[in-house]
Amino acid sequence: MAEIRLKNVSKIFKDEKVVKDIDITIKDGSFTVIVGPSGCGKSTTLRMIAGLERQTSGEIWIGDDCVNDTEPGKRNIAMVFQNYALYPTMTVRGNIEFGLVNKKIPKEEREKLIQDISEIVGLTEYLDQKPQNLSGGQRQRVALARAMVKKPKVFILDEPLSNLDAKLRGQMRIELIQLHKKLGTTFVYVTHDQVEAMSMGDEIIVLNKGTVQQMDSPMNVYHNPENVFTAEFIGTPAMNIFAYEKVKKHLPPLIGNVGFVGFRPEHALLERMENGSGSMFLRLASKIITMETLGAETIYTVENAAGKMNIKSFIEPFDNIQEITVAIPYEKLYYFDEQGKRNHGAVMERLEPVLVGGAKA
Amino acid sequence: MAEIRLKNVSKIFKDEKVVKDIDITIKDGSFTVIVGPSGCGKSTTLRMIAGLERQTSGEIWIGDDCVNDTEPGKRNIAMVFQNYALYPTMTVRGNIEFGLVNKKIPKEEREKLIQDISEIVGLTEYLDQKPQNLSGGQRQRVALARAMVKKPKVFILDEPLSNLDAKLRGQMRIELIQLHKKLGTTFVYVTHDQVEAMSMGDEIIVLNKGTVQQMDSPMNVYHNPENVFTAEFIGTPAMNIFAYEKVKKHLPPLIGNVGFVGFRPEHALLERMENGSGSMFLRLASKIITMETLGAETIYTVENAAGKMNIKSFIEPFDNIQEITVAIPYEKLYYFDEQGKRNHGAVMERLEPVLVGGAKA
Amino acid sequence: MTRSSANPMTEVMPRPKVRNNVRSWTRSSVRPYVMIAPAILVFSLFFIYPIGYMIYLSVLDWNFVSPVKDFIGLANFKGLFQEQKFLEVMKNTFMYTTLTVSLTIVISLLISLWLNKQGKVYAFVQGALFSPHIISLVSISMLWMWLMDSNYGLLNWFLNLFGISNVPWLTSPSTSLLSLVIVAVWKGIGFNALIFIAGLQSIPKDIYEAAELDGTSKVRTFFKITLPMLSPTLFFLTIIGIINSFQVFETIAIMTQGGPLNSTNTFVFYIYEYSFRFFKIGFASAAGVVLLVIISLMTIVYFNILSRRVHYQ
Amino acid sequence: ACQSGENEENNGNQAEASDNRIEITYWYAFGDKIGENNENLVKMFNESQDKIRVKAEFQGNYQDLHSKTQAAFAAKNAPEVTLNEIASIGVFAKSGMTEDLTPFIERDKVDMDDFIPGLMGNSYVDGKLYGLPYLRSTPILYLNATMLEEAGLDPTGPKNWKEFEEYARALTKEGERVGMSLPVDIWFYEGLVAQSGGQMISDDGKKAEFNGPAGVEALEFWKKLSDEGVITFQGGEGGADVALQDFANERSGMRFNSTAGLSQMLMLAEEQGFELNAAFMPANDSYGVPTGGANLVMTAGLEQEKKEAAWEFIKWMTAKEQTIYASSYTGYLPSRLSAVESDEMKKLYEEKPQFKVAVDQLEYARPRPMEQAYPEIAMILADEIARTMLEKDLKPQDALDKAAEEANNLLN
Amino acid sequence: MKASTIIKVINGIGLLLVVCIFALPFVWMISTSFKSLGETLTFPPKWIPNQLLWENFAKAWNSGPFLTYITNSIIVSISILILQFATIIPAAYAFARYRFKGNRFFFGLTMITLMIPTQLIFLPVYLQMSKWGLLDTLWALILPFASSAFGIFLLRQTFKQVPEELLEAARLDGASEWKIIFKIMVPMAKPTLVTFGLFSFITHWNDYFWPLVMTTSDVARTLPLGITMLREVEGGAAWNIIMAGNMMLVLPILIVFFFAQRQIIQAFVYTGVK
Ligand SMILES: Nc1ncnc2c1ncn2[C@@H]1O[C@H](COP(=O)(O)OP(=O)(O)OP(=O)(O)O)[C@@H](O)[C@H]1O
Ligand SMILES: Nc1ncnc2c1ncn2[C@@H]1O[C@H](COP(=O)(O)OP(=O)(O)OP(=O)(O)O)[C@@H](O)[C@H]1O
Ligand SMILES: [Mg+2]
Ligand SMILES: [Mg+2]
Repeated sequence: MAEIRLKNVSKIFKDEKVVKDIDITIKDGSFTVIVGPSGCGKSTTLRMIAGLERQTSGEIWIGDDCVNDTEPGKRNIAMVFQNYALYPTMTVRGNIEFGLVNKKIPKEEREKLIQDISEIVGLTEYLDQKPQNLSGGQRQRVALARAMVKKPKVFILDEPLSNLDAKLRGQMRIELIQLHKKLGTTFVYVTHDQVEAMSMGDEIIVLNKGTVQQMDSPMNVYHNPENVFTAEFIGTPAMNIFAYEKVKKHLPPLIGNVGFVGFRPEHALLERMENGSGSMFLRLASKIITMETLGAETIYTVENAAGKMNIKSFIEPFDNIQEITVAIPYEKLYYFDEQGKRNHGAVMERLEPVLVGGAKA
Repeated sequence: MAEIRLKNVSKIFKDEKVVKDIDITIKDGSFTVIVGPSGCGKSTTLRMIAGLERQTSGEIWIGDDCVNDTEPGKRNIAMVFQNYALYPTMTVRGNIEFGLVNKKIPKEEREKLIQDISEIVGLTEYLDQKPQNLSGGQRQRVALARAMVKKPKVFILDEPLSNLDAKLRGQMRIELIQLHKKLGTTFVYVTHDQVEAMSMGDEIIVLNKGTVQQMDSPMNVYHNPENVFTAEFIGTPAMNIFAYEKVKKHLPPLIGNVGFVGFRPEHALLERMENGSGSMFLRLASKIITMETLGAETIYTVENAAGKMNIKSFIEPFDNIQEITVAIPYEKLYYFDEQGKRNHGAVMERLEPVLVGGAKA
Repeated sequence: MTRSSANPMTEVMPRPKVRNNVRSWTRSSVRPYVMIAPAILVFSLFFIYPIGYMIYLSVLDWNFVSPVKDFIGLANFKGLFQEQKFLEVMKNTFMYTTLTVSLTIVISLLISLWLNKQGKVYAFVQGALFSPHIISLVSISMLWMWLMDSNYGLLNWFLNLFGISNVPWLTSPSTSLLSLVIVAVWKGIGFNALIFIAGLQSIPKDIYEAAELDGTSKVRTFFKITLPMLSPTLFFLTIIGIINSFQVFETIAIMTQGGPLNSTNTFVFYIYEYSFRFFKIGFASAAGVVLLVIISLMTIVYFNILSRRVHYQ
Repeated sequence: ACQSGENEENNGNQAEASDNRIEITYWYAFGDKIGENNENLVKMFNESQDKIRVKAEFQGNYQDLHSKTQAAFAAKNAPEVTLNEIASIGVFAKSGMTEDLTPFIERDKVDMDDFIPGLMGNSYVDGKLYGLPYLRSTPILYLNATMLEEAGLDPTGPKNWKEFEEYARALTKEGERVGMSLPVDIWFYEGLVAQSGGQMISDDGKKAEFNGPAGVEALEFWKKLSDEGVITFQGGEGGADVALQDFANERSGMRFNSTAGLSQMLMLAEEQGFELNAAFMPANDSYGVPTGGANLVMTAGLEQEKKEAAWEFIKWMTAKEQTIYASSYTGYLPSRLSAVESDEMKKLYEEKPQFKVAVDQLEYARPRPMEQAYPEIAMILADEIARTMLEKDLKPQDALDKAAEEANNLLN
Repeated sequence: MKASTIIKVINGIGLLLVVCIFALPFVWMISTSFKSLGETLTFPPKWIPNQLLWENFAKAWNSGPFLTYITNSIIVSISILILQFATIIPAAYAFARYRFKGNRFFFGLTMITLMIPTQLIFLPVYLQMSKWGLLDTLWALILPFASSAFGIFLLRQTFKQVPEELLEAARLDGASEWKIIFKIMVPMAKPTLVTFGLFSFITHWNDYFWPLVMTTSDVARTLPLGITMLREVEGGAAWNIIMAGNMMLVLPILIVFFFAQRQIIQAFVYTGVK
């Protein structure tokens, strides 16, 4: 168990700086999720922590040691790969045992460790199978067992569930959460999947183009994004963000530098044309373009003065209606400056200053 | 454009009957989605329609023709494969052109068709690239273009989006819906993905072990499942279903043969212990086991007399509360008989007969 | 956990670790050389050095045993290209190579398309097909020499059954090279077919299905899908075939000795004959150098084509 | 490494290992009977005295043997004693790989007159003796006596070219059999040239003479018969095998072949049920044949001790008794007159008179050319002869002139 | 229905024909090895000998120290195999997995040796061997083939296909490079290694030229030399004996092959010879 600190870590591939002066501390025992678009440097960051890639500059600390010059095998880190990277020629037992043998742990102790671990992950009866005879979920468990058995200080997981189908993914997600609780080890977890990020992490790191956009708890990242990137990246459908210019006339004057305004799809109300009145709402006359009904919820794509936007509604879908008014409560609006940075200080002039932004956390 | 009819179609592989007397009509111009667990015969059904596999018995009609003995190339069907099945040795242009050359369409016309199609799918600038130099989404588009350019009567798509990442999948989903609208051709679409099935199809066919469980509109399949299988299969988290026995004492007596009772996770209300009163609700005292916060919604896993169940809530998550009451409105309960078949006639004895089941469609 | 407490720790970092690391770094940069060293040593000692020696000999006039070694510059090369026989040898080598490689590849490709099926019968036939490959060229040469006997060979006996008169096979300059080609093709088909079958099996099935849905005829599917998909295999076999054909020796030494009328004399045999029957080491070495140049050119072309033209998944 | 007891019967050379005998190596060509003969003789030699031990080693055919001797000489580990196919004696001697034996002959007063003179032609280079005849042969004419009789011919065979022509014609039945089936073999051609009174290469070794009248006459004779279809030439490496098969299957009535094959031919004839006769190659102006086989030679540059040992061995191998042994074991010619007259040989000749023919024919034996370039010339010439047979319009004179031109280039 | 049976029959006949074309010569070889000398010369040829002359085999066997030949053949082929594995595995790994200065150069060098006929280089090697006193020993037959360019080529392709994650997983498991090679890479390349092993074994088991040149006595001679010796007779070849000898050469390898055939196809499916 250990804290991980990256101090001004950068990585240059050829001429391209893919990780830019990252400076973060991953708390001991936390479940930290790294998210970000493809190619933003998530894997590279993980691989530098694991020692599979050497950082171009900066320092990496695990617990009290600077591991800059420590071989991967000596860092006391276990990694679970996207496609499991199981040794196909070894049995499940062999896979789990391999790291232990390298550590020169005596046979009896190994046996015991394997026994314990395979009970935990429910693989006891498959110990003598080859990985290719196992299902996706079972392989995933082997990968976990292989990582766990080494009792590492840090677990690193790079999109470990992305190759599983939806059902299994849900199941494994829960197992991983429970595993983390049980072990109390630091987990660093990369994913593409919103739901995974939100539901699993204590802490989310949003990465873009090699720089950290925000590092915070899931709720804060969702409700209190620090910039347009995070706001748009987290949440499905994404937060609707539009130029302030386009809605200026529908809003009371604002104090502060505001370039963009946003709101979450689920915070808007849809009203039939007629009853478009009442204050404290940003009201936009809109046209419904498409409507996706997903059982419990319906997602509308609408078009209005501010452009296209998604609205999420939990009420029965409207059929046959085209014209509609979208109403967003003022307190659910987010303000960003021209650079896309959140402007926490922006307030509406004519009202008593309220805390803008929907977040309470 | 054409209607597809399967008349008593079966398929036996070796000794196993993987498709069992399927008897369905896929409407002309519809977007029909086939869903079902892995190995239930989805691909086999599609492949029989396409002619890549011959049915063991039964007849397949496309439009007014029985195509039992028609070669795949002559059925006027285009197929998009899961892993695209692009010809890796040909350029994008070559891939799109290939079918046209087989049809002996003159060069000039081909050129024009390719030009048009590649504009539609946005591939114009990649026409001279090889598929392996394209991204997943672009490859997918090439596969679509190749299918579209033949102007087929029927489009068959076998999990065409499953290899794409979440973002791209969402985008392609919308593109496909629009494409279907534009072309008006019959689409038969296989997917594993709930969201795809619900949002894209006009019609959903739920398949299990080679038999059709239900064929209906997405809303009906969701709100009005015909049996336990469909009810559990459609919706995430799945409908909560439990033995009638376990909740019998919490419910007014029922008329009709009821084996199982179910409700959708989002239809339950969570109440603090104290205010557990009021009628017309099935109330179960429960313990919260896990809680997944997903931004706009929270999913609770609770345990109570009926077993474990998932509850979906759109209100702010409760923190630090363990004991809770789950309340499900009577009209949101679904009843099934012992065989798992929906019992539409089951009513509560002491109440005026209401239309049971939440569905209105 | 503040920054100020972290900085001193960096400074206290024990140095030995770093030194240890420097050593491991050097080890890792030397490691690939250590790994290739044994192989490269063997190649240098037994292939590269002899080649150098051969180049040295090619500018001498030497009979191999006499103490007199006259340096004569490029005279050997000049002599070589003035010699009718050498030109014939070049021609024979190219003819033999072209015919052998193309016939082997075409026939084995067709056969592999046919035999690319599962089942015991097919496994057996594939095995039978491959069996000539595992048998010593010495045995094969003896066997075929005898099968191709123009009067008493099984082959002519068989042709006679169909009313075809005797073919002179190895005994006439017009058929001798072709006869050697037949032997080489016969021997090579199994190996080639086996690799083609492997290649065919690695082509994804759904591509064929896509083509079927595109209404593609069998022939067109073959030329437009199968063949391009097989291009790496095709290329591999071509290059291996060319190498082997250039090196043909045993069949010639045993079956024809380069005759009749020099019609089956090829590079390697010619070189061997000149150095050991006619004691013209310098001359033979010059021919060896010419062969080496051709081979090197082929190697370069091979790598360039490989990296450019051939399709790889 | 891994010697097993298996080969003790073949190798007499691994007896008591650590005495102070002088070890020398002897390389020979050919296996089967010939190989056995070599091994047996060496064993006998090793047992006959206690100063020298010879190791006999098989090296393939003559070509292999020569190549390897040459390589071994360059690597300075050549065997002390080896065989030179007689046409190669000159090459080896002139390039300094073999030792002049003259001093030993003179010192030990070896009776050179006892060697059959016909066999000695190829033993001298520039007047010095470089080898002593060992397993030697000549081509002879094999006859299917049964067939000859059926055709109303004298089973003792044709005596001269004219008769040969008649025989060939008489034996030929179109599509069924021919008079003679033979490979394109310079050895036989050398015979025909000799019979016509010519020679292959001029005495000074500087000029080809086979395109002179004798050579042309020989080739014209062959071409005439070949064109007429009464003799057929078998091209290619397998030609000799085909000729043999033709003869065995009675598809030809006559055959030129080495005396070395006589035992095998007798066996075959018996199995095929015909009587085999042997005769001189027919005469033109006179009889005349080349000889074949190999001479024993000593490699050059040996230490004195080894030299002596090698000489002892060569002397012993070519002595009368051993000649008799080798001749009767292999069917090769005895090389000494005294051997021919010995009782053992006489007895053999009585039983199998065919063997005598070859010995008698030696009276007309000619040396083979020994120029360094001769192997190459022989090949060129063989090609031209084969071409003459194939191309109807090619004049023998032109073909031979062409070959001679190339040969002259090589000779100078 | 009928058309398909006809096709089946034609297919069957075709298969039979293929087997005949490729296997009949061996049947012929077997048949001949039992014939008498006269029978080998008869025309038209006989398929079944009048009587089975087992003594042909005895004769072939007794014509030389065949036990020595066989032992030598086995020692040479197997030693070459072992040495080749020992040298090509690390080399192929380095070529496939490391970037180092001269990578392309050394690989090019390796590929050139693939194309050099042994006839071109044996002379200097012979002289070297002689200098080292290794002529006429098994070393002279083994050492020059202690590595194989073809093997490195094939194996490199296979190693390249092993996903990088696997190696990283092993590194994180604390495995050394050598351990990675022998515990991860080699087992994964097993079909390729088996195939290469078989080819190498066939090549050196059958090799005629090299042993002919490098050996001068039976001590170090191999089976093919023993067999050709049967043919080197001035008078005329005895085909029955020769074929009997060849049978000894061919049979072991034929047996090995029939067991390894599946593996070979697999190996090429995996490497795709890419
Ligand atoms: N070994 C390498 N050599 C050169 N560039 C590399 C290498 N590895 C990664 N990159 C580049 O570095 C950038 C970041 O890659 P990285 O794999 O960290 O992205 P990622 O965030 O993990 O993306 P994904 O979500 O697709 O896995 C990419 O642009 C990639 O092309
Ligand atoms: N060619 C075949 N030979 C034998 N069995 C087959 C073949 N193709 C499919 N099957 C079997 O038929 C059943 C149905 O397969 P099918 O591919 O139609 O399932 P699916 O619903 O498409 O599954 P998935 O969602 O995994 O793609 C499976 O049990 C499968 O093993
Ligand atoms: Mg990544
Ligand atoms: Mg499927």
